[in-house]
Amino acid sequence: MEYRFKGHLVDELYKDYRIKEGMKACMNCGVCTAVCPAAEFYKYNPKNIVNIVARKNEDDLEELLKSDTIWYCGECMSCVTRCPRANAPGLVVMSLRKLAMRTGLYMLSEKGKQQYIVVKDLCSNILNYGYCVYPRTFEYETHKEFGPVGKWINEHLDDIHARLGSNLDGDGPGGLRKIPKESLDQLKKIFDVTGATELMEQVLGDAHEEAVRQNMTDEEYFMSVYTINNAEKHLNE
Amino acid sequence: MNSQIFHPFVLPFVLGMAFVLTYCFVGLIRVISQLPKDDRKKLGRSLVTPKTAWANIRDLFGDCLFHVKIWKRNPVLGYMHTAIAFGWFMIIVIGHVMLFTLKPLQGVEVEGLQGMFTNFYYPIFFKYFAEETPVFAFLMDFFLLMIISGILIAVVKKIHSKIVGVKRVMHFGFADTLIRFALWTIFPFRLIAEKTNIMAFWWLYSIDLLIFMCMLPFTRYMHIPTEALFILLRHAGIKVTEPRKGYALAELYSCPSCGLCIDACPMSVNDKMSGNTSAYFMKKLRNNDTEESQRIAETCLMCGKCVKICPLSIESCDIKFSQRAAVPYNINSDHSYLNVISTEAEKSQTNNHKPHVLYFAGCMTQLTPKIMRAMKQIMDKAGEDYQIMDENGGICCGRPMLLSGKVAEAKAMIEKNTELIKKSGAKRLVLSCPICYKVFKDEYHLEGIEILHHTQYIEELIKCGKIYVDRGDTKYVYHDPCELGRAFEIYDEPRYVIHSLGQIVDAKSEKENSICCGGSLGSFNLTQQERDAITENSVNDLMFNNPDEIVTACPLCLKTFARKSPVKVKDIAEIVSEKL
Amino acid sequence: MDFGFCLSPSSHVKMDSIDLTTFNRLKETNPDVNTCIACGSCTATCTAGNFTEMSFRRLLLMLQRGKEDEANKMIQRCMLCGKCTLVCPRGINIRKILLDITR
Amino acid sequence: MKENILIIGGGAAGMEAATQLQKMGLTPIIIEKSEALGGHIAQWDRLFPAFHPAKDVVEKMLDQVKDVKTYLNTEVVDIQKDNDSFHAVLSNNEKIDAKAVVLATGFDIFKAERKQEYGYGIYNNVMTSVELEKFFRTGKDERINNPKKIGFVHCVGARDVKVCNTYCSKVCCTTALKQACEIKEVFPDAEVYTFYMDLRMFGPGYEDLYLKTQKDFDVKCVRGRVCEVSEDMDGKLVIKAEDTLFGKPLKMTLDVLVLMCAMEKNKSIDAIQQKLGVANNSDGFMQNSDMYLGMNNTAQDGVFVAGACTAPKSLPDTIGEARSVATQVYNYINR
Amino acid sequence: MIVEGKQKIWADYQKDIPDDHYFYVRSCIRQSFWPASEVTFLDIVRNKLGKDFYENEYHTTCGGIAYHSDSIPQETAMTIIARQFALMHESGYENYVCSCITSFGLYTETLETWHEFPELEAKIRQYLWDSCKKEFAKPKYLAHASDMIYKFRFDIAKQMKFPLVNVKTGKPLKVVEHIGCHYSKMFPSKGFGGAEYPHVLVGMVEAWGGEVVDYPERRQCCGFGFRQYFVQANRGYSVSNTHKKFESMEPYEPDLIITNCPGCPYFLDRWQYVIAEQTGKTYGKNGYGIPALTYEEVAGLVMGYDPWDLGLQVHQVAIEPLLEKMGIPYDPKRKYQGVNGKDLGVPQCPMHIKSV
Repeated sequence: MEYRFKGHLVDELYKDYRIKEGMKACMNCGVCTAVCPAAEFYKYNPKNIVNIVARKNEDDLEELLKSDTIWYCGECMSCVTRCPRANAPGLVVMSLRKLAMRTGLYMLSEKGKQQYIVVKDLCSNILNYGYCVYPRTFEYETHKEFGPVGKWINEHLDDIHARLGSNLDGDGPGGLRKIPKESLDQLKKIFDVTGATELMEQVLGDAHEEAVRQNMTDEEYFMSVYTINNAEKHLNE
Repeated sequence: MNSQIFHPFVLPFVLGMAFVLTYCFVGLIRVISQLPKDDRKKLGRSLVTPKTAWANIRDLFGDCLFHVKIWKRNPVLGYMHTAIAFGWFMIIVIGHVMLFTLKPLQGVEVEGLQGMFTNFYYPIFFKYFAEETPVFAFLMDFFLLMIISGILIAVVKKIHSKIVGVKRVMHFGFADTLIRFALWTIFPFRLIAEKTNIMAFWWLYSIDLLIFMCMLPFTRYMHIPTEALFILLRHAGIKVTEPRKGYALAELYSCPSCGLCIDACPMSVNDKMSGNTSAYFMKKLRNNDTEESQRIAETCLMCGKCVKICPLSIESCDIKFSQRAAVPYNINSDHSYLNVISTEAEKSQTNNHKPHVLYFAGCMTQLTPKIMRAMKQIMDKAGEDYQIMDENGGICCGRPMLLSGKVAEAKAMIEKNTELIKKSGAKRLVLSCPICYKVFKDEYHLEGIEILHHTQYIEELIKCGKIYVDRGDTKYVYHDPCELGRAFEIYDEPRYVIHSLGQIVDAKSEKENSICCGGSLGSFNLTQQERDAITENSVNDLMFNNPDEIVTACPLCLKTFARKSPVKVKDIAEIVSEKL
Repeated sequence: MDFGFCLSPSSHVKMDSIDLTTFNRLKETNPDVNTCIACGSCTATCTAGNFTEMSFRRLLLMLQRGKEDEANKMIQRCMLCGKCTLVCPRGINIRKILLDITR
Repeated sequence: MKENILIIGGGAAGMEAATQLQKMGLTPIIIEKSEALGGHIAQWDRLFPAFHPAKDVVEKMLDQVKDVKTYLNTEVVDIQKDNDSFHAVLSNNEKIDAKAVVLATGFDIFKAERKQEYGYGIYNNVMTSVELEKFFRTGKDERINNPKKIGFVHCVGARDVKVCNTYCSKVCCTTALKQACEIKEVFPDAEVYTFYMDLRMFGPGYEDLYLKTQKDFDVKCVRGRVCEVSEDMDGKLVIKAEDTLFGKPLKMTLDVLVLMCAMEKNKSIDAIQQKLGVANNSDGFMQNSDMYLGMNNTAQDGVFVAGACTAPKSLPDTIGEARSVATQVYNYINR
Repeated sequence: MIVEGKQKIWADYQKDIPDDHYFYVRSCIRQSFWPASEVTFLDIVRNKLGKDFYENEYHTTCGGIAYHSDSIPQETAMTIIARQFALMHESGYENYVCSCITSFGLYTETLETWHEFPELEAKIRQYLWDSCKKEFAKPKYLAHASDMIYKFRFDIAKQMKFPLVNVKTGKPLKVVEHIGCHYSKMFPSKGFGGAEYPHVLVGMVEAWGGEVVDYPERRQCCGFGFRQYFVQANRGYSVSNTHKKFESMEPYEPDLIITNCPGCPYFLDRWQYVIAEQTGKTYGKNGYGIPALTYEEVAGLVMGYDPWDLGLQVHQVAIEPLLEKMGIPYDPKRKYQGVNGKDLGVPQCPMHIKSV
């Protein structure tokens, strides 16, 4: 299989500042796994990831990037507190994820494909509204756990925010104010300059290709990725 | 001389005799009925086939009465056993001869049942009731003294076994001790009774007989009647199927607990382990002590030395196997993965290359890669067209599975290996491991493919001039691996090979007497320390003539000896490759 | 209500509540089971391990962590060849233990 | 030849060096800051690997130095080198001149509360190895109340960037196993666990101790560093670690947790050390001039080091170094 | 538990931050889910305490949530942050306070990374200029908004109307404090009390009369996990982590959970609802849950703000039992009303957990 950076995965990975910061040497003590919330509920062991990265083996790294494994971390960074060698497995995972996306290898795993969801949702929130999370795009239908109260909030969004003192979509400062256009333009520029736009377009493009391959519209594909969960494959018991 | 034909003192004997005869008859029926149907037919046929019939007669005399095998091994013990067995047999025969030739009962009013009754005890107490002629008197006294001389040796053996060349003897319980004293005293009492005619001794003589016969079924002396049956069954070609049934039962009761196997057993390096020897196994199994007999069955190294040395050639290893299988381990083996294995042999199939020789190193050789390396060198040098079947890992030959009584699982492995071998198209299969060799020989059906151990193969290569070796002046000693030597009597081939490389010196125990290295996987239970003790003993035996190097032909022996040997231990292939 | 997800099982080895019956029984007949130093020699040499996940070191650990089912599944792969016993640096009679596990 | 040799520290290294120097005809003077000679070892109950009473060794050593001039409850407050002799001022204002100085200042125990996640000083039933040893000696510790489950955590304050100690403290592994056996002796029904990363059984008989720990004492060795300790409703300790050999996180409740605290450099000597011009190495211990041939020498002529002041050391190591320092001093005096 | 041990650690982990003149930066999640909390915060610091907390309409998200969902590169997040700092600088401030914990963690990490890798800082400086034409600047002090409340906790206590005390029993309320993972786990010295025994919320609770519960899973993450929540298929991870925490705190019977991260109260609140729906189990008494509040809400409550002005009605877990315990008067009718008593209807009552 051909992909970007083939044969240079290790080099590319070690260019990431998060590797420089988070990858010293591991003595396999296991505190990261012991404290890791993901290790309890997924087939996941951050120590093993750190070991593979430390080994600098191209084939092993490729396998890792193709796997679901790197997508289990919740980035709570609890591992960072405890590591006696001052490694940061959480940061290592972040750099692996970035490489998996840039190489396209993330599309080979169920959990990797989900990057489409977060990239699409979060980037559009940022670029359109200037917020990562924005109440008008946070819908009860796709977030049932929002509960009856959430449903109520959804239905009376403007009234409730007005009641609680938000400046929803208003001018000037205040909660949930409308971010001025010049600020949004600057965010877009930042996206362009720092590579976020490129990454976003790649992910949306990959997803579109995949949707076409699966004979789906982008929306159908989105919902399938959003909900598909082969739990037995991921759970750790 | 007492002119009556009956005295109450005969009653104990009559009682005992009646009991023992009934018991034996019932036992006989039981054994025969437990035999599988085919075996029963075999037995019937063998009794009328002249060849086996003759063998039966020969062994009944040779083994039961004259103990030929014990004579060969230890003349003193041979005499002891012959004196007692043959002597006793003779005085019974002569007693009857006297009854029928001297006719002491003529003119006495005995008829019908009473006559039979009288005939029953008369020969046993002849001297009390009738007069012997001098010739008979001499013969009777001669055999009686012969028996007593045998008993004297037995007493000496009991007190100090080393005088008669025996290191370890069986330790017996109360019943066996009691019946032994009964046996020892029967004949002196008879002698005293005959010579003094004191009534008390006649009573003692008779009561002794009663004790002996009543206890006989429950002690090792049961071998006396059972042995005859066992000989018949053996010659009928019957094999052990279950540990306490049929043929095995006959074998169990035929074991005289003579204890010869105790000294022979490699485990007898210390007192604790000598309890694991076949004699004890047979005894425990006889007494239906399942737990202990199972333990011993699992501890045994399965070197086969006890079978070789047994005066009766009792197949105690077979009984141990069947005992292991009787309490099977519960592993639900799943070797389905074997089906997806792609081995070198399979690859060769696609290459359309059919080698002449297929070499199977086996699991143990994987642990001693130098053997495989040496074999490659030898075969390269000889210009053989060969292929290695398991260079990158192979399937077990199946013997360990058989050893643990798991026949079906072993069969699966055997089938897979058979398939791979047949696919290769080779004409000859060379093995480095005697363990594999045994199972390939016994259990595999590889029609048209010659199975060779590498000792045989190398000998042939040298003999037909395919390889040339330099002869040096190294002093070698050769250790006969159990499953190559005792199992297949491959003694000369390795010695020929070694002889062409250098000087060969004898070990203290050689060929069929060779002592197991202690590493045998036949044993499940032995601890490392126990194995080490066995190994040390075996090494000492090999070092008897101060060799420079120990040579063996089994990867497991090689690995085991290497732990404890003061000199280098090498495989036969290795020393050949060194001198190519 | 169907939320589209549910609680996941915890993978924690819960040392307070594991069932060690088999291991303790094994320990009685084979005190050696305690002495494994997890060097991995047995796994490295394993004939079945060439083709499968079979690893005695792990199997022993499974029993110590109450994963009896997993252990019983793994043990099925064993060919009983006994090489593990030969290479164990602590002299543990591995094959015997393997056989005893299922007794 | 009656030159004074100033020995700072009256522990095993100081006492043994004094003994040897006295036999060589020199005049050792021991300065000990505490009220008695013996150092850490005098606080110990039994020694690994063979459970030998520490008292026996200490008493023999004390007997050997009974004629050595010793200052107790005394510290060196100032020291100066003048040509080839040292002028020391003691805390009792006495002045001592000496031809050579032996630093035998030993070690401190890592302050377990610095490893916050283990909750020493916060959760009642977390204790240190030193406190456990005291329990063995005195039979008293309110935390030890017929415990059913006891855990030992290795490498507390060692091999840990987060507390700035990257070195291995050498003796804690063996000590942990020794103490695990001992606690089993006291509470045979208790389950004892050790949480280790490597078991460094570096000396004669140590590996045998390991085997014995497993086989005879049924101590369960779990490979994995404890990541955190917390307390439950009943005051029991809940610990988490990864069982790294099994590859899964592990959680369990313990009655008592013993922290195997590392050795750290004894910092009370820092000021004097600086005056003598002896630097520290990267582990924070005193820097000797060469790891192999100059283990007792420092960058300063006439200033020698022995024992755990240069690195964590076992008692035999320390005694060996004390004997070798005596030879070095003797040769220096007779140069 | 030996309190002195903790006190020693708390004394060791005190950071130096000024008590006035801050550039205030909002949190996406707090604005969206707990809008009244930020309103309350600004009201307390500005009007009740008289401090200068300046807010600028041009600031945006820091991008932290997208960054931790691996949706934007590190450089992008850093440049957005640099832009925020530049806005602060332009406004004449040098103390920066943010409302979000993810932001706080990311700001801290960014500043540390710039410090360690000056070449990266130079690169970001360039990016900032290229995209926004703004001058690069760094704050002198960085604080999280909870740090401010912590710092003023005794001032707040002075104005306290309803301490964290059960008015019926007179006993302190049992409070679980939950710290956002990114507050101090990455850089323990940046948080009050460090990473293991953070004092930031404990200090508030104790100053306001409550009793803190230290339970075994205290330090564990709420389970947000960024992508583990944003994708429905992954939410099992998130709810399982919260479940673990509640199982662990349950025996202590806490009255209230206080948090300093905007996301945690959402998850600790809503996952209680999901757990109740899926398993029928509730962790409070009589079919109620345990209220999980933001520190602003708790501060507002003790200072006597109206519960519905504090936005406590947007929690799924009913707040009323807590109000009763604290003796805070409330008008049940006003709970779900809009501005000027506008009728907005009433949310449906769930099956297994009481919402009123």
